[in-house]
Amino acid sequence: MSAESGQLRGRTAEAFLHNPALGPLGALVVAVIVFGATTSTFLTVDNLSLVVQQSLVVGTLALGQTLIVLTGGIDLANAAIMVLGTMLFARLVTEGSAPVLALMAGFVICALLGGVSGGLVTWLNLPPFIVTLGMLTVVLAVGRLYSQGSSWPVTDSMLNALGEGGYLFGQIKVTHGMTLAVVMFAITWYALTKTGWGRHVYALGNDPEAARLTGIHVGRTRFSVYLIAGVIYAFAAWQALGRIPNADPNAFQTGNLDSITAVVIGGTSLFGGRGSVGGTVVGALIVAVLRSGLTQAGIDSLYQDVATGVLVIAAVAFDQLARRRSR
Amino acid sequence: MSAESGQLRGRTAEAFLHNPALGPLGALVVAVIVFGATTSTFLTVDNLSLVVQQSLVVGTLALGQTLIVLTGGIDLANAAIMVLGTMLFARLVTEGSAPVLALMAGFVICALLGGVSGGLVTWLNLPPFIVTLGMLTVVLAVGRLYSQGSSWPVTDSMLNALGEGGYLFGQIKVTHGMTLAVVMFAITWYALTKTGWGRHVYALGNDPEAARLTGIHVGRTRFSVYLIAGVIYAFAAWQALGRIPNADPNAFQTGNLDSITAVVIGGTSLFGGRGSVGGTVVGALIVAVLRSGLTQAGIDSLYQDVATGVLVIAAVAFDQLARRRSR
Amino acid sequence: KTKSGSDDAGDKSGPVKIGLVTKTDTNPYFVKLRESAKAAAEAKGATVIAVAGKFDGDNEGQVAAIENLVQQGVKGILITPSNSTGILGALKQAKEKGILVIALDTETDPKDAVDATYATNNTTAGELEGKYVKATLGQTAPRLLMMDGSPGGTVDEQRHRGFLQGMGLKDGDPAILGAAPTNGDQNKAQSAMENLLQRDSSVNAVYTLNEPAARGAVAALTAKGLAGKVAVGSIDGGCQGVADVKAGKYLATVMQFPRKMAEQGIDAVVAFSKDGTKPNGFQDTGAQLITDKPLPGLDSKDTTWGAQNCWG
Amino acid sequence: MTTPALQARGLVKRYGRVTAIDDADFDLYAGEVLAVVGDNGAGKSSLIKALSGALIPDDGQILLDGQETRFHSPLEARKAGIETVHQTLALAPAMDIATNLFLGRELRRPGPVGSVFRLLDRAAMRRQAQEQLDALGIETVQHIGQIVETLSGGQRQAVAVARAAMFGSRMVIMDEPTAALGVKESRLVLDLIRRIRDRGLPVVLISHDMPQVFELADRIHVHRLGRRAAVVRPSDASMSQVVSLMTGALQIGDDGAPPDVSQVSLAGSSSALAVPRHAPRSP
Amino acid sequence: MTTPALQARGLVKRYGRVTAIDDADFDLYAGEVLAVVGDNGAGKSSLIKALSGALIPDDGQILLDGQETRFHSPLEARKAGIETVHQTLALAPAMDIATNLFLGRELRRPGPVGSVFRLLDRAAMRRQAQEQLDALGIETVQHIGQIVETLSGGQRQAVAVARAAMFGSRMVIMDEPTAALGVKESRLVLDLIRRIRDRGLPVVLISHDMPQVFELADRIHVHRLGRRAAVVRPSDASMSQVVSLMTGALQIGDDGAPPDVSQVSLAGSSSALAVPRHAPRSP
Ligand SMILES: Nc1ncnc2c1ncn2[C@@H]1O[C@H](COP(=O)(O)OP(=O)(O)OP(=O)(O)O)[C@@H](O)[C@H]1O
Ligand SMILES: Nc1ncnc2c1ncn2[C@@H]1O[C@H](COP(=O)(O)OP(=O)(O)OP(=O)(O)O)[C@@H](O)[C@H]1O
Ligand SMILES: [Mg+2]
Ligand SMILES: [Mg+2]
Repeated sequence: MSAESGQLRGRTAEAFLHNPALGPLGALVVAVIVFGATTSTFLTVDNLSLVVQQSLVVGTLALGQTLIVLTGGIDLANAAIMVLGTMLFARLVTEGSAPVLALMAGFVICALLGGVSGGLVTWLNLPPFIVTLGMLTVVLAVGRLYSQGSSWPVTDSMLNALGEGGYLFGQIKVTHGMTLAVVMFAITWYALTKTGWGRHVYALGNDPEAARLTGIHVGRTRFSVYLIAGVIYAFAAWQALGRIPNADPNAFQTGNLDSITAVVIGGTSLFGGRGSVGGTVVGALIVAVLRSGLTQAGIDSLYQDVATGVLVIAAVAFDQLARRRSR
Repeated sequence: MSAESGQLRGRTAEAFLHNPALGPLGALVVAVIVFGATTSTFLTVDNLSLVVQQSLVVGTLALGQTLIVLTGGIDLANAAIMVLGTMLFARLVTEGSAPVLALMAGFVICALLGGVSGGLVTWLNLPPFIVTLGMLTVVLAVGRLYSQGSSWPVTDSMLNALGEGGYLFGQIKVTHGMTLAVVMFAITWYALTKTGWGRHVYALGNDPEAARLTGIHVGRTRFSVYLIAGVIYAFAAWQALGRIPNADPNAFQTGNLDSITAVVIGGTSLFGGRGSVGGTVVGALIVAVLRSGLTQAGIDSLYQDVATGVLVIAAVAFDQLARRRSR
Repeated sequence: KTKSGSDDAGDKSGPVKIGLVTKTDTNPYFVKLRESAKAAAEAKGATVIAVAGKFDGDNEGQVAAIENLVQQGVKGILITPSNSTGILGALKQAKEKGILVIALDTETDPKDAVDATYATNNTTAGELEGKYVKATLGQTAPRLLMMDGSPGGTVDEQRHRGFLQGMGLKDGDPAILGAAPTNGDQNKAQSAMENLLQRDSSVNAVYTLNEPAARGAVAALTAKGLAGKVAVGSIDGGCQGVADVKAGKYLATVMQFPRKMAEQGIDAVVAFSKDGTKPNGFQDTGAQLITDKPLPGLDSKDTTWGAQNCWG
Repeated sequence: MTTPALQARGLVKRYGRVTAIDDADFDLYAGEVLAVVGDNGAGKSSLIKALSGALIPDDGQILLDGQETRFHSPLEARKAGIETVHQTLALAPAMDIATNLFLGRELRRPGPVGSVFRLLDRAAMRRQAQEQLDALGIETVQHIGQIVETLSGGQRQAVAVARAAMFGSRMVIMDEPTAALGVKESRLVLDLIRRIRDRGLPVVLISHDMPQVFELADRIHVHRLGRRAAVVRPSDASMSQVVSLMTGALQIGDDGAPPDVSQVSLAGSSSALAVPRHAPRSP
Repeated sequence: MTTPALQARGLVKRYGRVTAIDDADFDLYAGEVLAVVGDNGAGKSSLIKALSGALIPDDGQILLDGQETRFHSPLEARKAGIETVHQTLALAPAMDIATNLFLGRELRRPGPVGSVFRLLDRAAMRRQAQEQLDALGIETVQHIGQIVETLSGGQRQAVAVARAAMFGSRMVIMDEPTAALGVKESRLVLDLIRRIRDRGLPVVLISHDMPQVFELADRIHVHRLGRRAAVVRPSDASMSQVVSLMTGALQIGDDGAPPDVSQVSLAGSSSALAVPRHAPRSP
């Protein structure tokens, strides 16, 4: 009995130690503690809520990116697709569509674009980097054309709902956007770890040839990942309008790199097949926390950049060193 | 005799067919022919020289990137390191250093930065994406601080030599920068294909564990790649001052993505171990050719983007389809 | 000197070709510039080839664009230089080929690197914003947050400097509580302002480099309950910006006139192609303070006027 | 003459200048263990890849119970009930044993949790996986959640064999299934093959281990230089004769004529065993 | 008593809860072929990985000609003249046969072209590679420039074996070198091993093929549950006895006492063969 529970504890500890998001999670906790101790303003309910809100859009983009990276791919177009999504929502509503229809149209187009990338990657067997790079240039240009050179403010309550609405959880302000993000991450986590589809996604990224030989629906699974990612980008677009009720063709130029960064900091391998959604949450939060905390500490933004760069490397290095010792 | 030469021809054809840069090369040739036929200004000696000059900086960055990608890594900081290099050259000379010393300082710093990335990747076993991302943020910020918020014009003849100096090869203007690029690509090609070091670089990217078990100097080789890439970035900085005699901390923000693009279009695998320097040349030229040709054809840059995106995908897709047929 | 393999500009018949090189394709401001130029050119029977850098600061992209336009055989080039010194070499070569080169929106340094400049004086624009904010504060000591562009950008620096002049402050003054680069992006501006406010919310004045940055800053201020208590100024004069001022989101903006720049530039090139007359010097296309709360001693127009004259 | 369960005629597969399958024929009858033997590089793996959909032949036809079939992917072959142990094992290295065993055929929880929410039945899969591995005598595997890339060579092979044995419903193809296995473990796999045959499923066994082949096989398909060189019954030929056939020291005429070494009675005992006389031949 | 060429005492390697090497000892004497046998997952590969620098043991010592040594990487072991064929083969899949054979030991052109410009002698490497492969009887390899990932399993293994045979200068360790090889090819590898021994180099041979082991080995090291269970001479024990030792059906006392099944004369004939009496044991 006690030996068994000991073994169980051993197993939990081991699974925990094998989780590559561990170092970054540690770093996140350390950063929160340090900023909490050194500034009076960081560890306030207000500020914590803000930090989460600031990472919502990139976090949602990173969720879709995680799926694609797990299959061994990469998506360079996610932020561009999202921006196009915001443009669609905003312009359609401004031109008189019902908000629900505008939302649906945006979701369909984003899914379609994801699906086109997925189709090219899956059935023409093209490198994801090239496909999504082409997609990026095309979607950016289309977004600019569609915007007619200006940004489109949005005042519809449905489109802004994610940022404006919300409720208090204890003292913390929880926006609908935060709730939605939690739900989306939870569903994706469930799908990836508790369903056959999720296992196929991992297998696919881990060794595509083995996955094919085992008789997995390799093509269908890969395609579904890009399609679902497209839908997730539409959610990111909705989140973006919640944060900023204005669709701007210029916005989120670093959104794509930021999303890949969140994925990779979270311990997901760019070679595919290894990683987790939980890691991505940590990755998305860590950058926002550093940015916020360093500002509270009164550090100029250029020095913030230096510190952020060093800290990100340090977080991952710490993880590696700890692992090496334990091996 | 004839059977042998037939076999030889067979072998050459096969090697040729196996070269993943083939599709893009075909696309490049087709693009040149099409633009030559449809515009009167594209296929002129002047313009061809210009197209090459326009791809020098990105091409040089992509050369260093190729080495790193071959080892299975990626360098997000290359353009930032190069920009810092231009700042060093320019500011040191402006503040009175001898140009030779300024050049040397720039080369040393770039090599050092490459070396630091390499060291972290090699000996702390950190993911190249994270290391070079950290490096990117740090170097960008340092470059901006060092620039004191303004750009530094350069008038020194040595620093500008690569763009200004040159000679006529037939009717084609060949700048020193073009000569230097050819020499650098040739040397790298030689090192990668004709020396043991080059084979180790490929083996490393191909299967790191196998490379380690065979008894290759895995660490030393990997580190050397990052170090050499750093030196190549310094050359890119010099090329950049030859093109534009002005060191601007805001320049080349897309230089990194452009360099990865050139590498990937050239058929080098982001998973490492497969690819070639020749492909990178094609990759670097193809974007410049499209840009120039479409401008000659009077197409606005917004539509150029759409066309470029589609054409890049098409080039690679064509390659894949041809291969599938021949399989 | 190398021989040109292509025909010299002007040898060909057909409409006058004019190259327009903007900083980016994305910014509504440059989109307006492009549209105005196209409209003006069409009216005069000329065609415009519009090309752009990929981002603000893309000197290499602009140089390549100029080179390609020169090859194409344009009669004149209108350019908004991404950096006042970065592209002089390419401009010089264009001029040597007999092409008329006009800077729009942003000056080159030295100014005679181009034949003429049609631009807003950005220092003046910044100064107007600064003076207005100062006047709003009245006797209250300023406590200022600054939403800058990107470090090292020419226009960004000029507006920043002008604003401080207008406020009567210097960089490093303790009255400046903080500053952050926003790249003129609303999202970045909002996050930056949120974080700065978390540190210190005693702010009473905000400089914003452009209207998207202003919108981001105001959103953060509103969330903090500071809307209306802080004097926020901006620059640009986009229609959305004017509407924001009208709606009282921020107090004032300084309008630029890209359409004027474009039209005057096109006119100059067309004139040059007809009879070879070259314009010269710096032509200020003006900067106009727009606000519904005019203050004594400051020339301003209201948002109704603004809505008629705005761009984008 | 009964229809073969699986039959191939005139299969060809070329890779550039290498011809991996060179006009090969193949017959597998219901309920038999057919051994496929041949030198390294003879094309055995390529042949069974073609039969299991892992490779699309350039030419030739495949007949399943007499019906012409085309497998465009391993998935299609698997759906037809053909289960294969590939020489490369085809395991996902970063995933654990149980996951690999059930990859593509995961068990879901009973009831709506499984059918609607698609929740996997992890416990059931682990339990069945453990049973299957135990049956193969792989006792050193310390827990079923071990990651495959950390397994020993033999353990890994056992996982692949266990998977095929578990799911084969029409026939099982095994490419050198005991190559990395120990003495005891090999023995258990041979027992397993017998049990599969006793269930009525035919088994294709590629092996270099002649004693094993002679012990187990009902017929031996000798592959040489990309094609079938002969088919013999273990009772009709000696090991050394089979080895001679493999290396080409002993030959059977291209027209299916009797072997040129007179004392060997090959392919003569029954029509099913004869080298097919009317196999289509492309030039 | 002569000093062993390679000796290990009390090696330990743990992976989380799995103990791959559990206080293992090892002795290899000059000029002998030492077979290492054991069940799947017994820890044979882990043991020879520790001996060849591919794995750094948690505990224990390794002695080379009586000198304590530590290999921090496979490179160091290779520099000491220890050449290893790993079970995973350790080939770079996207590179060709010749390149793989000479990986890390490329031949350069004679003269300054080679020493200064580091130009590889591609022709010489291809020629030697071809000779080496021919010696192993791998005739189906159609050209030496074929990419390794397109080779058949046996061809690939032959490349790995050829490499080790070519470069071993002090001893050669082979982990299941004939697992994927055909009958003829296996035979040639056995000949090769004999030739290596005749050159005076000791060979460690891991194999599951008992007849092979008994044919070739001078001594047999039986590995079980991560440690050496016994060392026997083929002449002193039968195959079934060795198999019983592997599976634990037959045991030798922990103190090196005679086996508990009396009729087996193990480890008794010479001190060199005895299970070491004074091996350090950690608790
Ligand atoms: N990296 C690792 N992590 C966890 N366990 C491991 C690792 N490497 C090996 N093992 C375990 O150590 C044990 C010994 O493995 P090893 O490969 O040495 O066995 P072996 O005797 O060579 O077996 P085989 O005959 O099947 O090749 C096995 O149970 C294996 O699962
Ligand atoms: N993708 C490929 N490209 C080129 N040649 C190939 C490819 N796949 C297999 N070959 C060649 O085809 C031939 C047959 O290979 P195959 O794997 O079928 O042999 P095998 O009989 O299974 O050998 P082994 O007993 O060694 O496993 C070999 O010469 C091999 O090199
Ligand atoms: Mg095979
Ligand atoms: Mg082993």
